[in-house]
Amino acid sequence: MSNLEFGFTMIVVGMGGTLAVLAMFAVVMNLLKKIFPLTAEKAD
Amino acid sequence: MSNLEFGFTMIVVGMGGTLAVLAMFAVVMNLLKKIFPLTAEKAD
Amino acid sequence: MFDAIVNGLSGLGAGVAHLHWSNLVMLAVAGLLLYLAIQKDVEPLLLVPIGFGAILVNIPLADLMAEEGFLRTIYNMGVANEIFPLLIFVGIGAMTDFGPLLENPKIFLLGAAGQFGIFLTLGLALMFGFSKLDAVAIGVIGACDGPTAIYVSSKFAPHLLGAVSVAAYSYMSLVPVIQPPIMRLLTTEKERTMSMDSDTKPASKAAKIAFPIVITIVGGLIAPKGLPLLGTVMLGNLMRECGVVNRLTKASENEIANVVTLLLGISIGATMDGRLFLKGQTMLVLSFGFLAIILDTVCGVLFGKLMNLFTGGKINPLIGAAGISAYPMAARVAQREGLKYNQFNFLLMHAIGANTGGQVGSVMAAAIMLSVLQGMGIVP
Amino acid sequence: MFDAIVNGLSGLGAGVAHLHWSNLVMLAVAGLLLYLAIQKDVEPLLLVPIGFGAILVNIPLADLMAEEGFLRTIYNMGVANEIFPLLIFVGIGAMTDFGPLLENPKIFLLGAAGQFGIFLTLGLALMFGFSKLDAVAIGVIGACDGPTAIYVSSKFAPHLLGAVSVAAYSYMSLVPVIQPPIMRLLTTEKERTMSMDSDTKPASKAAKIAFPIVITIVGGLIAPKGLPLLGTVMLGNLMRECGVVNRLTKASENEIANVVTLLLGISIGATMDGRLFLKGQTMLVLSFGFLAIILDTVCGVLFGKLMNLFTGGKINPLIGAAGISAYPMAARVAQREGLKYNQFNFLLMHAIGANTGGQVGSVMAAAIMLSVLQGMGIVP
Repeated sequence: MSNLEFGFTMIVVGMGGTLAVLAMFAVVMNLLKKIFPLTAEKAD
Repeated sequence: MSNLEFGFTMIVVGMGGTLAVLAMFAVVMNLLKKIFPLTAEKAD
Repeated sequence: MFDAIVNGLSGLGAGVAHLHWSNLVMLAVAGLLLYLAIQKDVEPLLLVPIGFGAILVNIPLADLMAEEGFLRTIYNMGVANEIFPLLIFVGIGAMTDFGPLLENPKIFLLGAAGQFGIFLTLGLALMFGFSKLDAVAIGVIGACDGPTAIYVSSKFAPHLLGAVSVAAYSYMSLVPVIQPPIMRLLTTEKERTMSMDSDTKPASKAAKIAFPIVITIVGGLIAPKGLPLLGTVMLGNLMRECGVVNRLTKASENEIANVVTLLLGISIGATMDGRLFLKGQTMLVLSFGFLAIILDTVCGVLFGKLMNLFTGGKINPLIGAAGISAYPMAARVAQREGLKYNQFNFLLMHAIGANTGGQVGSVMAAAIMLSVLQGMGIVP
Repeated sequence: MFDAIVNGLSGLGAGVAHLHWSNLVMLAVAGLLLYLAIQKDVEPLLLVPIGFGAILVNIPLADLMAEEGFLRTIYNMGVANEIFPLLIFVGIGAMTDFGPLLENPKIFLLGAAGQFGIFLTLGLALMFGFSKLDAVAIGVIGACDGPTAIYVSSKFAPHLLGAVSVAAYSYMSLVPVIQPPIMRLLTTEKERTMSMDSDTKPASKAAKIAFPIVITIVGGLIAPKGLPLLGTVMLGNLMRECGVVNRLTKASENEIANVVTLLLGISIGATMDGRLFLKGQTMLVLSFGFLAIILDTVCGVLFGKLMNLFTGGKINPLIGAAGISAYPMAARVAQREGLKYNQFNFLLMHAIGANTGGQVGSVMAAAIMLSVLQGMGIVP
């Protein structure tokens, strides 16, 4: 693979991938907050 | 050595050996208490 | 160009595609271990790292236990060469006070009886078709002592290390649940209410210092193959009792023990790759381990009754249950049961004597097992 | 006899005779690093050992990095196998509170934008003729995170390890100097004075415990090759949040982190042998690294503006600059800049959220890079 092609791929997949994964993490975190809400804590 | 023979040996030697060694340790400890009695301590 | 991007993307998500059902089961098992540790306080110092290690090793394609994986590196650093459990033993020796045992040395015998489950279970495992060395590793769960179990199984049956360690640590914390019914079943009300006199003579400081040295030499000469275990416990104890190396004693109890516990825990978790761990064998190992601890307790209590008979009523058989190594849980159980039937019954010091005797007992039982294996020519 | 004495004496002082000009330059560089660390407080915990390691390795004939040299031994112990940076990550995870991030999860996106400099710099380095793996190692300086940079460069471009690490750590402490002008240039006065509301809901303890576990599994499945980095940070964080293994958490933050930082530092310094280090290439690496951090900041702030637009004015773009991983410097910079333009503007918690998001972001960026490299077949 040429360096140009490699660099382009890395920029697209890398930036896009990081953004996508962290967006997914944000969704996961919102889910976690729904599943384990703050009020449930006191019931423990 | 067959597994049967091995198992039997282990049970006899293992249990007997552990008991014998710990009995010996008990004797050793009684000896230690004789050799280093509590009163000798104050002389230290 | 498009191909390159597709290839690149194929690197992401390949993990999901390679998920094996056994990985999913193990992620659930790891979650259970973490739940037990965090919510139920079951040996958290070990089970949190073990559970997390089990998560890591069940993510496909990460290859953390492959030749150059970082979990393999840690495993090779201290589990493959058995250094980690031995270093933990130095810390255990440094934390153990053999004073109550030295006060009443005959209690030492209870520490032997509490190990009988090891050998009985070993025999049973052989009957169920396990190989000799696998049976040894299974039996050693009955030592009810984490480092001993890890040492023996990592040496002779590394493929069982995960199951044996998890069994050893989780059953150890189940001792307060497992033991009481057995204790009640095997003793009469009269036996349980027995008081034990405390007119025994405490040991001098010199005797306490001489103890680890002499035991190391005598025990080492009898069962040389177990000297790593016995020697490290006794080194820690010597440092504790001699009183002149507090820096080293503290380091053994804290810095060394903490660092090693963390690394040991994740290494053990790392052996729990679903594809290797989920076998009928593993369930059998866990069941036999449970049995071993029951047998330990049965033998301990029965031996306590026997000693009670021979000493003319000087031994409360309840403390026989403390002869297993699980320290200090087993001693606390004996004390609590004694109090239930006689509120003026303070068995704790005697039970702690039996319990520390059980610690030495479990080490010596393993040592004897190793030396006998060598004597028979089964291991080099 | 006389000859023998002369020969013997020739052993002393041979070092001076073998001094290469590059060694002298590096001794000066080492002096500069020590000056920055000691006088200017630039990451002293790393730069003091690095500087001293660089002195040691530039003494001719000592051969400390030869096959059996002691610096080589330390290097092989933990840098060659990447264990040191991973152990430091356990400590970082144990010190990081992801609470502010959990309060406002959308801030996580800023942690992604703050990594864009990695990939843009990688592309630039390729255009300047660097090989693929060298470009990867140069780009990763933009992760602005020491252990990640060390892990990636020691794995793929060990000959650049010294330059990459020194760049990563020194630029990290230059963040308070590099970022503010960029932040002012890219934002309007109105944007900078914006307050952010804090009516977000804090996360429960259970959510905080679940966070490291779930992120490890999800992130690991997506980018398995980065699991060593992600898994160790999250292990540390799980130990912190679960609250039942304080001994291990403390050991990770203190004993382990301190010992490893010292050994890691001198090992990195030891890669700075003048004959290998002083190349035009090294200067390019240092320049590209600087650029990477500028690009991170630019992308972070611009992305902050974008988010501000989409959320209808709920995000102050200044906290976008905190999306880079340099923790907690970047968060403090954002807070300080915000206060300059509006003295009632408390951006700190939001900035810390973005900053911890940047820590996870830098790890995930590296993880994605590694997995994509593997997907493309560039690394096995």
